[in-house]
Amino acid sequence: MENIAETFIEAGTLMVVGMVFVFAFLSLLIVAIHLLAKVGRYFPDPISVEKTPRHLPSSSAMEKPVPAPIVAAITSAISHYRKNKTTK
Amino acid sequence: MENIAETFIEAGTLMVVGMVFVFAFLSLLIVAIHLLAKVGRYFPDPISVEKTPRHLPSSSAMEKPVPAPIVAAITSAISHYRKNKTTK
Amino acid sequence: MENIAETFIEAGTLMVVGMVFVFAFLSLLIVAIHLLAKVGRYFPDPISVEKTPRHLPSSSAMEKPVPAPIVAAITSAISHYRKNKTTK
Amino acid sequence: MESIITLWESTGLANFHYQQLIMMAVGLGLLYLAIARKFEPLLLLPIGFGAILTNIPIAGFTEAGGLLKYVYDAGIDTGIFPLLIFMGVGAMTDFGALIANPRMLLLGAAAQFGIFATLFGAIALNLIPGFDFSLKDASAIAIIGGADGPTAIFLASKLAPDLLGAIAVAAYSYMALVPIIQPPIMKALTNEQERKIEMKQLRHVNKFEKIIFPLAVLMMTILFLPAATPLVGMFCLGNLMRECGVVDRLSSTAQNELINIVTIFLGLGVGSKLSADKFLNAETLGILALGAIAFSIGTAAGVLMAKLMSKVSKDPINPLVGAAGVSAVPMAARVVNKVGLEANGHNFLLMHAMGPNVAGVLGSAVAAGVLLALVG
Amino acid sequence: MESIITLWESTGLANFHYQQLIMMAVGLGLLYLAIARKFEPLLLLPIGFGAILTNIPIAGFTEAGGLLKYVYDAGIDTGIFPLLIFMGVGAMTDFGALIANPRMLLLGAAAQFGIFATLFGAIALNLIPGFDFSLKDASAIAIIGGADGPTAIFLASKLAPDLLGAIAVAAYSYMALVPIIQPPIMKALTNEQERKIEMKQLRHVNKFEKIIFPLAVLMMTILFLPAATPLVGMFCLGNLMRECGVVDRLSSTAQNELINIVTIFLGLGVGSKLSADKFLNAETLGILALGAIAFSIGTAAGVLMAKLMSKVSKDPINPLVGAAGVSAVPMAARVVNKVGLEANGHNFLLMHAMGPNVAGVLGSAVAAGVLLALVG
Amino acid sequence: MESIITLWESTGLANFHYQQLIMMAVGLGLLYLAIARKFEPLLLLPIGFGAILTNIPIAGFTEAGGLLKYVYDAGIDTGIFPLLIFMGVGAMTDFGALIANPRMLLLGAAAQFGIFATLFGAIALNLIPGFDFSLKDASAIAIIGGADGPTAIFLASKLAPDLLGAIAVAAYSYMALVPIIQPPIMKALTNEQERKIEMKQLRHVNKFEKIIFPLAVLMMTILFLPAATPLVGMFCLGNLMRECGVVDRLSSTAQNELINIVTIFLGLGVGSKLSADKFLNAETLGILALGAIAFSIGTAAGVLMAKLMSKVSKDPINPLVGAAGVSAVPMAARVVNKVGLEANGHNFLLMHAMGPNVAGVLGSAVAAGVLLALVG
Ligand code: NA
Ligand code: NA
Ligand code: NA
Repeated sequence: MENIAETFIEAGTLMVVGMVFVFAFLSLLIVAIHLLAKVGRYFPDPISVEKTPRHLPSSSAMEKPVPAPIVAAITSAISHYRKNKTTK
Repeated sequence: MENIAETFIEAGTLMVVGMVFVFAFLSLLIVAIHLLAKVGRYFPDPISVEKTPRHLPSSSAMEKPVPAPIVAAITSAISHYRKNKTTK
Repeated sequence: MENIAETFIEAGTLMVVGMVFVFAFLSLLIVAIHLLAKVGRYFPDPISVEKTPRHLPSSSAMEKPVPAPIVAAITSAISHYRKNKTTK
Repeated sequence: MESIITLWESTGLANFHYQQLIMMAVGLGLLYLAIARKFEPLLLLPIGFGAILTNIPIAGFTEAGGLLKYVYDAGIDTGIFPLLIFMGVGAMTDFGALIANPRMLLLGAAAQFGIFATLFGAIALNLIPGFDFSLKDASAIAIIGGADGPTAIFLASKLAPDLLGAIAVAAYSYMALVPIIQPPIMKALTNEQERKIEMKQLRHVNKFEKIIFPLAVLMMTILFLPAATPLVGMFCLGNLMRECGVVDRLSSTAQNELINIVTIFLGLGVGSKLSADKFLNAETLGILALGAIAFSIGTAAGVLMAKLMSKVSKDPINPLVGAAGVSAVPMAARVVNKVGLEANGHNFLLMHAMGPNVAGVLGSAVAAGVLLALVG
Repeated sequence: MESIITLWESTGLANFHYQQLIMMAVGLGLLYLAIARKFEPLLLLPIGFGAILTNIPIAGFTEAGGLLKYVYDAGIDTGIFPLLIFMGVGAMTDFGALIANPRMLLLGAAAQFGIFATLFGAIALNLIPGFDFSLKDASAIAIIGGADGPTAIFLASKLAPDLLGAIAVAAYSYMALVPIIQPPIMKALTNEQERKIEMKQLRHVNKFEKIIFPLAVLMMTILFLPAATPLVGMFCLGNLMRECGVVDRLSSTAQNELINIVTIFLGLGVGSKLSADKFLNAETLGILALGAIAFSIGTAAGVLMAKLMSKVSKDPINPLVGAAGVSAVPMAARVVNKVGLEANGHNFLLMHAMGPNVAGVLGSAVAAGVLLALVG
Repeated sequence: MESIITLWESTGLANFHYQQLIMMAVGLGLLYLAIARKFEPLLLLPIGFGAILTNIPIAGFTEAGGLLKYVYDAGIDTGIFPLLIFMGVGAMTDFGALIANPRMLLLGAAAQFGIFATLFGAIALNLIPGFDFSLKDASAIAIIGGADGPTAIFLASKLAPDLLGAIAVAAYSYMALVPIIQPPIMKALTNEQERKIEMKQLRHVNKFEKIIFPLAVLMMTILFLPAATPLVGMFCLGNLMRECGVVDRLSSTAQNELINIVTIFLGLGVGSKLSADKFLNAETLGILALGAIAFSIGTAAGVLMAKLMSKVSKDPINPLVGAAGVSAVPMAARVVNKVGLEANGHNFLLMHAMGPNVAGVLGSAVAAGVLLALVG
């Protein structure tokens, strides 16, 4: 039983040390993220070209013109599929 | 020549035993499939949402369930295209 | 220093032999490609079926009627793709 | 005649041990959970199938030259498969919600109490005759409370390979059971008023912040806990590939084809540990019981921490989001959302729960590192 | 000067043996068949290319540290590559037609007579001086009659690795030649009237049946023939992933990227066995001859079995579908369809032939298991 | 208390050597170049990340059982990863422009002077105390001038594994710097008039020619330089899969998923060679300096050769295209196009530069073969 008592103490120590460490680590990470946010303000996202049409009044998912490359992708997908249909 | 005769006998035995086994095995599988079909009646396919339009009067080729491989081909083509847009 | 002198000679020899070899090899390849071009004339590309409609006056990629199930496939593929964009 | 005897002696019928039959039933049970109940099917289906293959008499799948032995030795014993899964998961993870509201990390920390309390519990089980868990065993079992499959497999392969099968099965099963295990605990520890709390909309997070974040996490892990760097490092590599925007083809492969391939083999390899002699014993029952306790304690700790934070915070915090701290991404966050909606039909907590949810992944990786450093 | 001599001594010109030239011509021949004739190009192209690389003097592709040696040792000697191919093929296979009409399994059984008759034939060849096939060799050769590439490679790697190159080349070549080998035999054994027979439309098969089917096949294999479980098990895993509907991303990877990657390496690895000393001998000629015989006997046995069944069956059976029992999926089924259409322009036998076709895959896997159990 | 000490002793803080910090800074620097400057990000990102992981104290990524050691041993020490990359690059390469104008091969030959001159330079560096490059070392360093990453890694892994990290980093860095290194040299060696030269449109190239081309290249390499057949062979296999039209699914996998997977691991494996003891020394500085010289000499040699050819050719040749002979596909060709456009707004040299560009790939593979044959 001595042995078990010892292991209990070890397990208890592990529990305390482990939880303290996890909290300390993630708390430090909170600090780091706050710093990151401050630095981040000086590196704003580049203004994306894609977002412009969003503001057009009549836009809906259906009316968005399908980008030509997607049309090409679909075309090639279909021919690709036809080619592969006979493959084992 | 003795040796060959012996091997012949072995080969012949293998032929008989093998064919019998193959037939026995696959015959048992026939039985199993018949059983499966009987059990299967109690587990009908869930009524798929996609299939509902089939019953509409105007059904045409458009409503035929699209073969999975075509969907897969196109899906993968589109994502493939997007992946490759920036590719070396 | 002797040793270095020797290595220098080795390096110099490597340089000469290497460049001569590279030139000889690639020059031979030039000859081979010229031969290939001559032989290639007897194996013209098969006239592709897809190219025929190109010569028709009204044909454009858009006007070829897309089979209905494929249209359905594309629709479902795109919605499938959109669905999967956010999936784990 | 001789042939027929040889053939008979090479049938399964002539060689079955009843334990193998039981283990095959376990494998079929896992397949049932995966297919009919949709419990973590990506893992439980190959694990269940691997369990069946492993227990086939004579076939020798896990003996020298057997397929599953190759898979286990190459990918699990080395730790490569869970690390690649972690890279893929990193490439799938959006830390935006966490960066926008970093306090949520505390919830991810609190929920790890499930791990450390279970460690204590596993040692306590030794008081019952028939159990003899070493500290390494107990640590490997406790990590089930981290609710993170690859972390559990990685740690178990290092600390207690013999228990790996039971640990992995428990981890994935309870992850799948999150929608059943968590809600009662969440409701018991909160009142209707608390569950109705709506949270402030999250701020927009820069691409810059998202790129630096995985590097910052890695740097901190290097400074304070190198033992966790295999897990955290591969996770951050995946996340960096995702966010940096210049290697999209690598990121896409990491979160699709590569992770799919590895998942199949990881599952089969884990299944190869579900052999009768390693699974059919009291320890497995202990592990399953401890796993359920671990999940429950982790959930409770997260919710209680959220209640505490709610009291000292100026911005409102719905204590339900604490339950997402156990990780089990994204299931736990969805459960939070659902329970939140039950209390308040306009309260969409999903994005808010994603913060503690991914924090839980980091938290359990850190906890695994602590265990490796102190026990391994 | 010395450099030039060294360089000359390291050219191919200074080191060629004429046998290597012959083997390169064989490799080029395989490339020709693959590219110009479209004969099983997915396998014959990498095999042909591997054959060329293997026979390059000095380069050492198959010596210690050589690329092809790594490939062979890691993937073929271990059996991993053919098993993964089998998993992918399982994920591509729809057993619907077979489940709807299970009697077709008898055709898949009958066609395996090609295997066992050839085994006998291979032993008979020993009567000719210069041939000395052991029972293991004969078994590995006979499996060509199974018309299934991965099964042939798997069995050959276990029973007769030295013959693997010739066996794999024969198997894939004859599979590609199915449209030339089979029709004369089919026409010789049937009359116009029989070929015109139309068959009843197949019933609808449940998702439930499709999910349970691979598990049932696996269970039967476990009970009666564990030696076949590597092949059948991986095949059923692939099929289960396909049908269960909850792991579509794994199924898709198994039948696309994973099988493609493995196919490249499998082909190269098989090609590495096409070295002069192992290929340029009488045994190879014997193997090629025996392979052709195996295919022919298998086809004939399938057709005759179908004729027999047609007589005792109340539903009509077109005896042509018996030819599909050799497997060679889906080529043999297409050949059946074509020959059927020649006799009756309205007779579409494709779906009916898919039943015996996939039954042939199971049949040859079972036959391989029997050989492994009795000879291996 | 003891636990806390153990924990402290297992932190990075307690175990850092300052050289490891420097190497991590190098790794971060590579990440910066990859992400912010888009310098060959597909390789430099995993290399940089690998460098960081490698230098983490205690974590043991490159020790027995460490992830990066497995990766390096399995893929780089064996040469498998660079060869697979080469197969993928072959599947991405269109030789049409070169077949249409085969004289461009001479430019690809001339640019290899960068390699051999640098070999001489590396030996010359031995005159400076602190440098002691063997002929093998010098050869491995010189191949940087080939401007081809996989070739450099393959050769370095065979001739000078200890220098592999520095060589790979130099190769990819200078490949990324092509738009900065090349234009001044190109402009210094040509006059405005020459840069304005427009070239004749390229003829159409048959599918037949494109299919036979990789086989012809392979055959010549077999005859004259078997030592180069691993590189050239895998490259030609990829190209044949691309052009033959019958194995599109293999070709697609080779140039997408497979190359992506291998790229991640190749980068990590190369990064594992960026450990302090192998990188932080005078030799690395020497390698970086020699690499820059190699690129410059290669560029100059290409341009001068093009000027020479322009004089003896009846069809006009713009000497700028000679710069593309160093390979660095397709960056060098784009640089040529850009510099050409600056001189003549209607002069699109891109397609004309693709000929020497892909010729440069063959040229450096041949040069690598010569070095392997004579020095290896
Ligand atoms: Na967790
Ligand atoms: Na078969
Ligand atoms: Na080059």
